[in-house]
Amino acid sequence: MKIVTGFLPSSPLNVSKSVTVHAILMAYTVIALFPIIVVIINAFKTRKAIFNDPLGLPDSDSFTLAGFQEVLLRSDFGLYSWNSLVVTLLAVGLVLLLGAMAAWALTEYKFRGNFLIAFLFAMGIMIPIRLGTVSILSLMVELDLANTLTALVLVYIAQGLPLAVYILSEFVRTIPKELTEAARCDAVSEYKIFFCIILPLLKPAMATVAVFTMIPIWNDLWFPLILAPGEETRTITLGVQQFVGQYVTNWNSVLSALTLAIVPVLILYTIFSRQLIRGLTSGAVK
Amino acid sequence: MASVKLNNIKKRFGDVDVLHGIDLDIKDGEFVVLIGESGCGKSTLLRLLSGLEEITAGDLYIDDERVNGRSPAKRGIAMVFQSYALYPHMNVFKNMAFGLKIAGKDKTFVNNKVVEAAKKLKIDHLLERLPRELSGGQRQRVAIGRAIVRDPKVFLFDEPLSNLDASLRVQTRVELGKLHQELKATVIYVTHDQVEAMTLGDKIVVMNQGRVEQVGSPLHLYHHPQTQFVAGFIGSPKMNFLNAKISSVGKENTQIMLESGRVISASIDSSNSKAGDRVQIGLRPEHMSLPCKENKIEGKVTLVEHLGELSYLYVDIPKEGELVLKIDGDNQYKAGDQVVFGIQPNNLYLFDSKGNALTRLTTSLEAE
Amino acid sequence: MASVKLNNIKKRFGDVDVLHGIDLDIKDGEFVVLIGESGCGKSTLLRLLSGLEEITAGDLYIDDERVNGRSPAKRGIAMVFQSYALYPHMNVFKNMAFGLKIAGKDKTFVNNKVVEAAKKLKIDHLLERLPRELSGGQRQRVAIGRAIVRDPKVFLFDEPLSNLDASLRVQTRVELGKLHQELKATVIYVTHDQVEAMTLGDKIVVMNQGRVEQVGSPLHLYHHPQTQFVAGFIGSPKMNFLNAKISSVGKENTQIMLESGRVISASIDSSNSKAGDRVQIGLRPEHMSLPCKENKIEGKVTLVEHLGELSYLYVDIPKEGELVLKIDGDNQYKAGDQVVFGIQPNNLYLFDSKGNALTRLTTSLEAE
Amino acid sequence: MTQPNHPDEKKPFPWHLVIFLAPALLIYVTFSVYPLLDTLFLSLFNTQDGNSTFVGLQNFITLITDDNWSHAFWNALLNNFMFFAIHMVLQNPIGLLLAVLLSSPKLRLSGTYRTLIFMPTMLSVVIIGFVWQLLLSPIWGISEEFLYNIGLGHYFDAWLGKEGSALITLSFISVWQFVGIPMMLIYATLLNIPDDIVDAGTVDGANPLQTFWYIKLPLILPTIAMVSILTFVANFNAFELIYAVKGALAGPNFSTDLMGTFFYRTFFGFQLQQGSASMGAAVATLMFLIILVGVMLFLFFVQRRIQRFQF
Amino acid sequence: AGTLNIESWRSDDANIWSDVIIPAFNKSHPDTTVYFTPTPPTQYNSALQAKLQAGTAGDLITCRPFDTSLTLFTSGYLDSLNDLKGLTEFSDVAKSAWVTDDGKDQFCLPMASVIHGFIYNKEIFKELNLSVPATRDEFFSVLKTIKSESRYSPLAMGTADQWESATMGFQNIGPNYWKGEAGRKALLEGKAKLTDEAYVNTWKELAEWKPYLGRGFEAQKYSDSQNLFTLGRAAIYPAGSWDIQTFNNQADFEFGAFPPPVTKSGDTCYISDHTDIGIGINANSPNKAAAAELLNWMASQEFAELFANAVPGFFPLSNHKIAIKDPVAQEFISWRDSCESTIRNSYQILSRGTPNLENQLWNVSAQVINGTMTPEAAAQETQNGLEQWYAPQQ
Ligand SMILES: Nc1ncnc2c1ncn2[C@@H]1O[C@H](COP(=O)(O)OP(=O)(O)OP(=O)(O)O)[C@@H](O)[C@H]1O
Ligand SMILES: Nc1ncnc2c1ncn2[C@@H]1O[C@H](COP(=O)(O)OP(=O)(O)OP(=O)(O)O)[C@@H](O)[C@H]1O
Ligand SMILES: [Mg+2]
Ligand SMILES: [Mg+2]
Repeated sequence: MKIVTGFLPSSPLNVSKSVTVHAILMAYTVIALFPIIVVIINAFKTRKAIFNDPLGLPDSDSFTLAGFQEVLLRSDFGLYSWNSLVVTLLAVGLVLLLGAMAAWALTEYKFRGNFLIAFLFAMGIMIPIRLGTVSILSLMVELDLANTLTALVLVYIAQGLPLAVYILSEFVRTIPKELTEAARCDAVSEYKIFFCIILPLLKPAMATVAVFTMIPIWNDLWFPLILAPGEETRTITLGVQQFVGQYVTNWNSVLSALTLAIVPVLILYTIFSRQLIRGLTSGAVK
Repeated sequence: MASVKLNNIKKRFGDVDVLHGIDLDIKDGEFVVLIGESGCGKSTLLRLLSGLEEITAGDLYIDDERVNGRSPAKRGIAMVFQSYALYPHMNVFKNMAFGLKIAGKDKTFVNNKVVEAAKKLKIDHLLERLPRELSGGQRQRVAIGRAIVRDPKVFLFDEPLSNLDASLRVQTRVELGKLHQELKATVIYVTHDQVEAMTLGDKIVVMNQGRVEQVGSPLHLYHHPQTQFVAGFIGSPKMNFLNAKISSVGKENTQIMLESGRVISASIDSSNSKAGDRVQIGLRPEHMSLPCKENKIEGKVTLVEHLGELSYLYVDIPKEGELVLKIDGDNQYKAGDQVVFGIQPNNLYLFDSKGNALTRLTTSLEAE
Repeated sequence: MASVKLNNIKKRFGDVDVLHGIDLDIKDGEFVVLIGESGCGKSTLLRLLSGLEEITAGDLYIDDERVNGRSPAKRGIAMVFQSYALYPHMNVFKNMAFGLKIAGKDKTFVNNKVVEAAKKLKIDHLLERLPRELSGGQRQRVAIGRAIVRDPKVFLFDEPLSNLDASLRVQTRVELGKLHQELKATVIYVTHDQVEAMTLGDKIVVMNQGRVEQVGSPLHLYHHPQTQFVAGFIGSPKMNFLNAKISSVGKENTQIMLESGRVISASIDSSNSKAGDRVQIGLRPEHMSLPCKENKIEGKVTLVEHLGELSYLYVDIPKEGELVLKIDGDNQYKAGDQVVFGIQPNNLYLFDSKGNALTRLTTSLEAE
Repeated sequence: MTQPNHPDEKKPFPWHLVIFLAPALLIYVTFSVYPLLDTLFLSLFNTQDGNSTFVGLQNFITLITDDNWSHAFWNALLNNFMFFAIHMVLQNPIGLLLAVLLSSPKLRLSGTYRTLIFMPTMLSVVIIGFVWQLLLSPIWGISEEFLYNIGLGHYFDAWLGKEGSALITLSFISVWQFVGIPMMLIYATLLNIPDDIVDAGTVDGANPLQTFWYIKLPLILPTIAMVSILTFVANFNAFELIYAVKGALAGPNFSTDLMGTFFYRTFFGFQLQQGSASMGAAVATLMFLIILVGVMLFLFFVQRRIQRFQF
Repeated sequence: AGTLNIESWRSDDANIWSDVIIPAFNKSHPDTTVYFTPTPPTQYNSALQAKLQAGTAGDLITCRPFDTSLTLFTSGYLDSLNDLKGLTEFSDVAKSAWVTDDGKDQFCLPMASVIHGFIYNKEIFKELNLSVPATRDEFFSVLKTIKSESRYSPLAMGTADQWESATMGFQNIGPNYWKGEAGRKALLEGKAKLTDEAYVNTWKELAEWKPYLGRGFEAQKYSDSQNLFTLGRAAIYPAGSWDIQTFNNQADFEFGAFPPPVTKSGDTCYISDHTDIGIGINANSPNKAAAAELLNWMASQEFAELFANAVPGFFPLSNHKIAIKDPVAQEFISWRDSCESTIRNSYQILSRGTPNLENQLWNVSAQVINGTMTPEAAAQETQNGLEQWYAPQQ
């Protein structure tokens, strides 16, 4: 997208048009951010101030870090974040890798059962994996994986794969087949073709998949609760949820916890967001 | 370098026969151009040669070895695609080195090979660039470079110039010609640009709907097309065709009557035909001369295109149709002018109702 | 139909000046071709004319009315895009009818208009098809049809043929020429194909980096390029250039010394220069004759391209460089041959060190 | 495309196929397909009182005919349709509007807007639910004060607590959170429409509104269709937000009960109510069927009529 | 020896366990490591059930009273505690929430009960010159006075979470109508119906609360109510004794408590003294010996005193005499002497079937207060529900 105009477009018609566009977008941005900002502002205020002047900025009277202290002292926020990070990154990474491999195999090679497998993956987009919770749990117990982060990672991979395979397959189709043929003429093995040529080209699509896979994983409450509720394996969302339950009336702690939980996801998002639009516009999800 | 031999090669996709038995002998070091209309099977043939597509029937020999079932990697071929198919995430060096690296070649060896090829192609200053930072012509050269470094026995080119703009196409074509002289490689080259075919090919294979229509040197095809299809394909602007009837047959000279009743004579052997046979006359735009003696035809100019040193005259001949004339640029014709022009009997082409050419008398020059 | 007048038109994008003051007078019914290298601002100029882009400075008149701020719809122009820009979701009829429908025109009126235009363009049997079901040439005609139905005062074409393959390009070019004769519309046509420019334009505007380099009729530009840039742009293959020095000046004849020390004479007025000035000689490939009398040059053939009725000879001249010769097809030169050729003094071009042409003596034919 | 095979040389076993597919397939089948099938299978049994007996379709019959169950089931289904309808009416048009505005040519800061508007989509329902309860809480009074400031104070009510408005309010919150997804997808499609086509419309005399209506909209219709189907699937799987805000009882008086919460209560039980794995599985199976039928109907009636366009 | 994990829904108590109770236990049992791993109350049942089915639940299970835990026992997830010697410290009444219907098996050790009543802001009462109401009329006139002052909400309660309506409302004031245990038993035996006057009147009184609740009470959640009260914005809070602990932490004013008012002064008063928390041993625990040791310790005087004072408002159920230091908690427990105790009437047996009485009570009580259902309709609906599956009521 080229940005070419000077600061103000020259014709009055354009000015009023662009002012309107900005006004609407700005308004919606406020709507989108307002609640989040309220949370963050109030996280730095005393409990009384939160109630008496919810929209006010913290001033010298009302400013306090008590909430954050409480959160950081009373719960192992560092550990929770680490667990979440490990689970999310591992799961997203593997979803991307395995999803790309499967998508490649399903679109590049014709073999018996090709359609069936593709269909099986497609069904997964429709059914929430949560319906199978009890079986999953028993399975994890049998595999001796209960209360481990591995269990979470495995389930999240299973949960993320269908969409990843779908999006990546669409994208693999847009890669000119001459590229792979050129490589085959160059005597490149099928594995090297995938890892040296296809995988690097899938980057923008992977960013899209990464964002769409990451959101539900990072924010999931359910499986951490069922599969890994132990103190050692607790994820940040679960931690926050328990904190909310525990300090339900201690709003500045709760708000601090929420604020702390927002930060990492925003960081992850900014990492991927640049590629996201590229991925979207290059035809993966259309 | 290697010879290539195709023996009754066939290809079918599902229910559709795409190639109906192609026979072809390509000598070591020869530059063979495959030419034909879109969809006639040129790319398919190339893909069969490369091993990217399976041969349905027939035998393919490279250097007298039957290679039908062999994988692309083991055939000693290199292919340059119409779209170049450069790996977009690798820079020029890596693009060219990839095949060698994969083959486990030693690093300095790879380096030397790539740099040498890059120098030859004058792209050694671009080695660090990514494909998207290159112009069309540069990409094209990288694609060729990638093929060269592997020292293939046979080069396969699939319309390598069709994505370039006109002036770059001319320039790259010349470079390709020189490169071939230098490398002395066996080249099989697909195009549907007849100028490329004429200028580059030692031998041109004209294909038509999955069959080989004619094989021969460029000039041979120009002077002795076996069929009307080939005649129409070779030469630019296209040969003009007019409906006619043979009015008198002869071994050295044939009289032909046009639709309008005009009779013209041609140095063509029509001893196998008989008077009254329907034929098509072929007239090359460049063969019609305005100050004329024989075979006079008159008509009205509908459009003049001036190209500087030459002009195209579009002339409407009453009751016959429209002809294109290619004449000298030093003229002052304009639309609406009445013109009379003629054509020498030995410049005429004649095709019977099945599109087969009647034998032209050979002049000494065209002999080869 | 309408006249178009550009008065010192400028365009800047952000910090970049793209057009530096374009003056142009286009008469009613004239076919003007804008030609120039990629990125020189042709499309930008067209977009300014159409109103799609705002004019930074200067005045634009259509039919003597200043239209600078006017919206595209109200300028009475129609534009044909390089990509055709057909609405992919509308069939041919709807594509052509869209502008009229938006203008609130009566249904039967729209119908008649579209059918009439479609007949003229021979696409009346395609009206129900979607763009993607059309071939390149057909799409191109639909795009033109969409422009025609609106009875615009001025047609703007942005490289309308560049997406077609070679033979279709020739054919469509001819049709466009005829269409212009028929409609007598004012046409502004962008291309970077010089053959199109030469054959179609009543007037050619050669642009170079956002400036107009020269305006004139095709033949005038061919014979009297004002600059080396124009000379190199017009003519195919490109004019050959050799470095030289003026060895003696004259009003009717100039002696020039090449790098190798050879001296040749040219019918050029060099009275404004002095002996010893560095110049570039321009030699058109088609002007060099092999059986020669004057200005002999010898060299070695490095490559011959046979195109049937003519051949290109690539000749290496020791110490000078490589020249391209366009000679008759009836020849038997091959790479390695030694050749001697010459060029008539009145066929030479001369450019000073700034690239400006020295005045050539005019022959009667080139007068116009 | 086919990997060329070579009849003359022995065709090697396609190990690469196995290596590419097996890991994904293995994990997916083990941890998703199998548990889901296992659960759906359960719906044919009765697991009450600790031992399970095969009962055929009895659970489904109970679910649809028995007053105790059917009432809740139809209520949840109806609410779910309502929830979906509100998303279709609000989320997608708003997403469309934002996408169109974002894609206006030469818009400054469009990247910033895009990122910020997508923000709520990134956050967990725990956060979203909590925040909106605070904002809408009559006790905290932010919304009330806001409405007073724009002169609409007397319209304020405890929306989340009223039977008539709770579901609608929750739908709004959900729309607020997820509007980023249609926005992004439609925005990407809009970016893919070649400028030329829009320019051609402008030259043809179409004003921006007409350009949108006649040219852009038909071209993004396939994306809108895809977004609709994603919305449908997501809405019929929705659970978290209701659960976070209203609890599993989906009050007041089940007015916010969706298939998801209904399933949860049935499967896991709630407070003193015992969960029933088999009845829960039956609900899950019905959810699955509803989604499947919905998707099929959509593919059959809508998708078939929508063409994708190559530019 | 070994490690013990305790499953609990009491996330509020997490700090107390880790700071007070576990260290105390470790003094006498240094080589047993104990983790208190609570799940938020709303998810406790489902999460626990899933974990038990999969065998990943902790060694000790905190027991909800009656059927929820009974099902766990009959499904084999809980061990019988008949041999646990600590059980002797508890009365049969205390144990009644965690025995099988036939009385043969005890599966959880009683931990604590909670008492319902009202907590009031003493400063507001002083400011408005109010005295603590003993009868219903006094109660409503107090409410009326506060409302006319209009600076404070008279009652801090919302219906958004529903359970408050049933628990803090219906079960709080109800025993005075249905005469405690007598009424509860009658219902169980089918001698009384929910459509009886006693129940209808309970709901009628609840309906009368509506004008005295805060604006927007329909969207007011439990925590909102707590905040309203602790921030001094509401005068009276229908309470469970467990709230004392929160209020101690957060209210910066003095507060007191009074039992649910009676019809006229001198009437016997009835209170809900509900056996709320028990603790049992996971049948699949690998560490039952240590678990049993912990349970025995939890039956001790030491634990009772620690727990009662650490978590004021949870009253130990053991027979030990303990001193409760918190004045408000003392007030609550003192009602055990002045009034008749009973437990919540929907908990034993009556929530076994479908529809579930407890869930119905939540729903209808909230609706009655919201004004979307009449008391009569509420009575009819719950009675109908009960009649569908409960034989004695059919
Ligand atoms: N994989 C395939 N499956 C089915 N038919 C095919 C396949 N590949 C090519 N064809 C068909 O085979 C015929 C020849 O195609 P091919 O690509 O060889 O033509 P071409 O001569 O290269 O044309 P062009 O000049 O347009 O590149 C066409 O009719 C095409 O539709
Ligand atoms: N919207 C724009 N913003 C900034 N620069 C632009 C914009 N449009 C064109 N330019 C610049 O203006 C110059 C002229 O572009 P223009 O498209 O007019 O070239 P052109 O002559 O049409 O080239 P081509 O033959 O490749 O189509 C180029 O350098 C281009 O990069
Ligand atoms: Mg091809
Ligand atoms: Mg352009």
